[in-house]
Amino acid sequence: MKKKVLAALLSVAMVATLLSGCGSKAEEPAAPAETEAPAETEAPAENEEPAEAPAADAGDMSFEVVSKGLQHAYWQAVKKGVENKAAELGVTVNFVGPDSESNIDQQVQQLQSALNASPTAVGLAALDTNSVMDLLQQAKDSGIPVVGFDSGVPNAPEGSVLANCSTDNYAAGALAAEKVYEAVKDRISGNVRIGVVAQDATSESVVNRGLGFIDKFAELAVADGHTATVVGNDRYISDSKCEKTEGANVVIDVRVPAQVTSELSAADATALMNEADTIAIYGSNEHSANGIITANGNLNKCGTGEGQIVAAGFDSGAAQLQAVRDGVLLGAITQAPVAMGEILIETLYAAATGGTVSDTDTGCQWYTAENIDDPEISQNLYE
Amino acid sequence: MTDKKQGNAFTNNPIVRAVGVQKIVVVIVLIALVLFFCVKSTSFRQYTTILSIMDYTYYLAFLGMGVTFCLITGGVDLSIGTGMFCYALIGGYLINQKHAPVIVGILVTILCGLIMGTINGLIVSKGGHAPFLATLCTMMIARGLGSIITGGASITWPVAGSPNGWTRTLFKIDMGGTKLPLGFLWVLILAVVMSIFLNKTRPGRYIIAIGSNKEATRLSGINVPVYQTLAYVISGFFTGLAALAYSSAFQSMTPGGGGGIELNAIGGAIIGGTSMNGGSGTIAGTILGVFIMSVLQAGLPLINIQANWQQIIIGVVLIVAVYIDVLKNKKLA
Amino acid sequence: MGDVILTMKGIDKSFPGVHALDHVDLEIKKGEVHALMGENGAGKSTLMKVLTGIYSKDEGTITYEGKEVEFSNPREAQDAGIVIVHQELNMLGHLTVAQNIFIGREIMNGKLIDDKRMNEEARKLFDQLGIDIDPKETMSRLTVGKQQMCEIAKAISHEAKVIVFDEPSAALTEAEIEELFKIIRDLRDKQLGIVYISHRMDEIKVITDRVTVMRDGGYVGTLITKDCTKDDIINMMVGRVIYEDPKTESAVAKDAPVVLKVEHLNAGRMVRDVSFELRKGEILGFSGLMGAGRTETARALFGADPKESGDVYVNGQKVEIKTPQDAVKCGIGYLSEDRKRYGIVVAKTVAENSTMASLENYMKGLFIDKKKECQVAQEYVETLKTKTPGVDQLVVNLSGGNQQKVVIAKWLVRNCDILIFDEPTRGIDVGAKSEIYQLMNELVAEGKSIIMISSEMTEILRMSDRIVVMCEGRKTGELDIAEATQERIMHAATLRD
Amino acid sequence: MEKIKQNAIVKKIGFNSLVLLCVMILLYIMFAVLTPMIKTNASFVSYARLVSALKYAYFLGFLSLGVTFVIATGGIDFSIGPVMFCAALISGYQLTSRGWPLAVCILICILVGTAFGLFNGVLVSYAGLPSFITSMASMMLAKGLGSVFTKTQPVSWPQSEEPGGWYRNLVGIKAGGMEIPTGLILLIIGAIICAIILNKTMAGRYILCIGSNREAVRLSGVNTKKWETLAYVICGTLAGMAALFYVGKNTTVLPGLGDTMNNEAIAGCVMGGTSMTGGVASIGGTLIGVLIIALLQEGIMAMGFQIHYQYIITGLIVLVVVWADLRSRRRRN
Repeated sequence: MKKKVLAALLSVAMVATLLSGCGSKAEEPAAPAETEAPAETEAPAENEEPAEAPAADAGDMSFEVVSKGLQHAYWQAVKKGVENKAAELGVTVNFVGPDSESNIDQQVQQLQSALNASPTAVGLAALDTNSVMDLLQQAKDSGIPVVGFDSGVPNAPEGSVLANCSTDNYAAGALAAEKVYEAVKDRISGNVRIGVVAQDATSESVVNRGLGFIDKFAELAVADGHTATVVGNDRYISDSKCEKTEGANVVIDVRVPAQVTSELSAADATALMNEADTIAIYGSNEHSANGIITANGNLNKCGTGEGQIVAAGFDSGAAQLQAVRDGVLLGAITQAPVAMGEILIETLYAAATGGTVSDTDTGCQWYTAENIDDPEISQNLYE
Repeated sequence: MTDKKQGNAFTNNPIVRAVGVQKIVVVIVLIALVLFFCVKSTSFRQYTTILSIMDYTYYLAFLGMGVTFCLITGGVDLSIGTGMFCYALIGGYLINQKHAPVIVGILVTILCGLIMGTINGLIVSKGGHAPFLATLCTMMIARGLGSIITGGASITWPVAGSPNGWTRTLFKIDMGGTKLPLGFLWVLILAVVMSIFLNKTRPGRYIIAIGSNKEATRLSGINVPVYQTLAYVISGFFTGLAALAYSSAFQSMTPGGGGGIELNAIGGAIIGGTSMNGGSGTIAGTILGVFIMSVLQAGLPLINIQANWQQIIIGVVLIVAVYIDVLKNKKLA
Repeated sequence: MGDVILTMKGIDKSFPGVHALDHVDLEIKKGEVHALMGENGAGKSTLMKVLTGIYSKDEGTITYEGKEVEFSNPREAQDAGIVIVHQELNMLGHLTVAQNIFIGREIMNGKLIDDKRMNEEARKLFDQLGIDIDPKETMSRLTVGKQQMCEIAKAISHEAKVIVFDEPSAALTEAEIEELFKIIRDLRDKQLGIVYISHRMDEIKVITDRVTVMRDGGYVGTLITKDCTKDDIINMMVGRVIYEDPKTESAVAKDAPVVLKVEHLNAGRMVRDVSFELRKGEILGFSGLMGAGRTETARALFGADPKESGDVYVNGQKVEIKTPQDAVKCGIGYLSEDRKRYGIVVAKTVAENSTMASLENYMKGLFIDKKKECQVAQEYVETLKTKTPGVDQLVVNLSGGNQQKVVIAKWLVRNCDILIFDEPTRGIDVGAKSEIYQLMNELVAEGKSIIMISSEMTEILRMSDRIVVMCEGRKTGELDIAEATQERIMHAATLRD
Repeated sequence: MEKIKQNAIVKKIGFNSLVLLCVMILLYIMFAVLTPMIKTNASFVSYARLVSALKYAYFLGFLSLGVTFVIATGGIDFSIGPVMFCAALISGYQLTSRGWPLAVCILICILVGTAFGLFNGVLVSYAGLPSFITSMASMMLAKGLGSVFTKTQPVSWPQSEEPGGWYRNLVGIKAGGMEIPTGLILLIIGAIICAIILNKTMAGRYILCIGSNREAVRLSGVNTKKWETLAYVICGTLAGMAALFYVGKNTTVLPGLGDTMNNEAIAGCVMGGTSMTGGVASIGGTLIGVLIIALLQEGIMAMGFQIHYQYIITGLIVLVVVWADLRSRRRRN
């Protein structure tokens, strides 16, 4: 029995040491100016110069930023933008995100916890607006300003979200569709298949990037006198606005793997590229684009030449940049994550200091092997 | 009692007995499966299909080989799926973020596997924990560790063509436009080595003995905890290798991912005739079983089976395989 | 017969509650086969376990090849040349014969195991022994007899100087025993010391040179085999003072109704065509040596193990007993020989164990009526005189005798009319024993019927009204208590095909 | 020490539970002290934080209570998390897409859980499959079925003001700015009912006894298979109920998820003194164990850490607790 008591106490001690242990090496910019020797890893630049004279009360300001995750290079870039700006303004920011873009419950818990910390303001990229409805109301009631980012917080209760520094995922998907359509429109004769690899059918931003592509592509095809339909994943079929025609000659085939692991998205990309009538394929985020690149590693079918499959990606990351340079991918869409992070903090700061805030669209760009090194583009690319 | 143990003419055939009935059945199922996919899908009939099957085979085969040793001792290692991701993340993090030489990244990846395997082994053999519980805990630990070290970011090992991208050619080499699944060679070599290890060396022999009758093994003067631990160390080592195979075949590893992959590997081993009760199992069987899993994984999307159905199919395959194992053991008893 | 190779002197060993060995002596010479005899529980196996280091001794000395030794594990004993061929086979079923023989000391070829040479060596061993076993065969596919031969081959391959055979013939066929004897004689001619533990009187006469008899953990004496008769040995084995007078005649009326009738029961190798009847108010003793198939018969009858064929009639009605549930419904209760594994749930209380088989009678709607449960448990604690601080005491804290009473209470609470007592007093001290006996007598007086399986001759003779004797799965005798003697029972118990 | 243990009140509550309660309070104090030290401007002590920790404990609590029954029989159920998700998806889909009445959907939700429990129970007790691998396979089935049923779409249960939003009152009722934690009341009621089932009914008695000594129970003429199956059915049913509290808190459920919940639910149960070897279970302990886990999560978040730390800590705690259990058991024998 004594052993049990001991064990119980041991667990507490363990938790304590673990937490204090991680406390010291945590990379959260708890108070960048004061921390004597933070483990400088990610962004050495930000700590080198002391922040320029911060506003009088900036040091007391703390922002909670709840993102959709941290896995993708995209989110890492947003985080970088947030941290840069925070250091510049001298405010405290706590940047958190769930384990994956499917873990709604974790995000709810994180947002709840963020509100409980009574921060000056909260930045939120909601995985699912429905699930945070009550919490937004709570934020409103307790007077904590909320600013949406990334896909923002659509349909939020009136007055709870002050502004959105968002990027229009649907429009970004549509841009990809335009570019891909441009490249393949002359090859659309008889039955053709357009493949779409999506990471999941659940996260709002991924779904919108997919739907934007599907709808735009179908629209363009129909405008040119073709007929179009969507097959594959049920969610994309039911949510796309495309007029589905029986026996259409342009088939948009959407595949979604069971889990967010690389080998499964590669399997779906392989299946799509193996279809004899596939002329184009689109991966709607870094993860899916990587799946296409992996599949092409075996199949060697991607390119712009005769009989090859035109491939397009989304976001960046080392593998994708390489693939764009090599011509495996025709191009990819990039949003402006670093800028988004910076603008988010600016907006939060403005909201906290009583300034006026307004919606911002941080936009998106199409990049190819030609313009990949343009400074305008490359500032938004990251490995 | 003796009569029951004598099979029919088929099972008593010396060749059949040397190879094992189950393996022959698995080969037949495998061939049937391949034929089925070939008939149902034109794209399955291409050379490139072999390449993508191989991509799944590499890491599953490594995981399967490792976990076979645990299964043979009568245990199991549930940490392999999550562990594989965790080690690959740590290795990749060193290469990408810390600019360590690739070789260091590789060694660290394998080392992580070895360390985790040793921890598993010690918890099971010295701590006396039930293997599934012990490895469930280390699975949780591996899951958290991978995320913490990379700060939650996913990691891509150097891509093919980049200066450090040579790791990728370890498994797939470009020979004048045709890609050759070089990794299969490593799988084969390791399978042969591990077969010899299992059947022809003392540690291998003792691992089988422990699974067959732990007490009798102890009474034969064999240091049971050492060899029991060794089984988990081997599993950890192969998980490290699987991490390399995975990261070179696919692009990115997400922190916290990899859960569920262990079921494919364990399922492969059981299909290949390794018993959940310990004492029996072969590397060749595991490789065959893993092939069934990887052919399913590559083939199901090609015949337009959506992902959610794939999970159900693999779940059912798993239950059937385990049930056959249970029936087999009942017959032996 | 040559020099003395092994001497055990004044060996004493106690387990909690049991004085297992009481200053036992044993002396083995080179080139002799030395029988070690005694009833079940006389301490033969314990003595051998002390010799090979599985148990440590409390007192006494072991002298081996002129030096005093103390082995701390079987491996050390093996290395020194003392090997035991176990009663329960220590085999690794998944490995081959040769792999089993050489486990722990494989023949190596560099870093690899040289299975080919191991097979050859094993083959040589078998040739030497004159047995035909394929060294490459998987162990679990061999018959029990062949497995035994492998154990012997393994022992010999250790370059043993002393080999202990612990009931080697129990599972063997006639032909296999012949083979075994041939081997043993060969070994004797090679000047090995052999200890042969067996119950079979005929074998002892055939194969051994000397006999040491043990009784109740004590040393009785050593005889030269050829100078004594079978009866001499039996007398030494059973010759203890019988504390209570044996029952002289059956207490059951001749016309008492038959409550249980078993016809042609078959269940595996250990239960072959067993038929018997049990009358109301009768204690039917089941006697026999270890491995006679008594427990197996009881378990098959009770539905605990599947049976192949046979009819069971309870109170004249034919019943189908496939599971213990069926048996309990028919009013049969079974008290296992292994209480801890099959009888009680040690982590539960006396009350909970008492109502285990009849919980449905102690419900108040959906809930267990704990008050009623405790009441009935208390009632039986009092009638059975169970020593426990209270009915909420965990059974694990009770002594063996009191645990047994809890199991009895379980079946009495269920109100079973037919009770099977399997070794009811095993591991129970003397005082508690007589209480259990008294209890059994009270039970039959109340009109219950009891089947009592016992390996203790005194117990059988003291309690039974009628005795069924079994040997190797068959019923080899049925004696009324009036005509039963220890000798007659022992004769029936060693009556082989 | 002995004196405390013999105290009548202590005995009634259970010494273990008391120790756990102390651990919980210690943990709370620790977080209260550490939070402001690690994160500036942060505090841990507030009603809001308490409520948010509790909300996490509701669904986890029901899962944990359920799995306590299975662990009491000496088995394990790794499918509870995905089953909870599957139940929420199927019933939520009926509620939102088909417009079925709420009451019917709540019933469906619970019945889906029951069905999975029955499936697991039959496979484990009647077919004799090992529980951990069976439940892992049915975990895959649950994930797959949930996705298939909803066509991989997320299901958002109604908001409180919408029709059919009444179920949210199960978690909490807003009354004048304060939130009444109805969930806590229901969880406690659930725990009391579970405690009654476990300790006062025939089912509970036999479930515990099976875990302690299955063979002895069988030889007492008890239908062990039936009761063992019932343990899984209870577990599944409670997982179905947990689903209601999950959606009550999180509104939206995604297909193909839920395996992380398993580990935490099992951890809560093991921490509460339920022995992995079966036979010993404490509902009160489970309840406190779950609260500790919820507290831990809230604390980690309050200090501004990523969620990953929780995995590692939970894994370590389970190892230590099980180790202590094994030690004390060994000592007793």
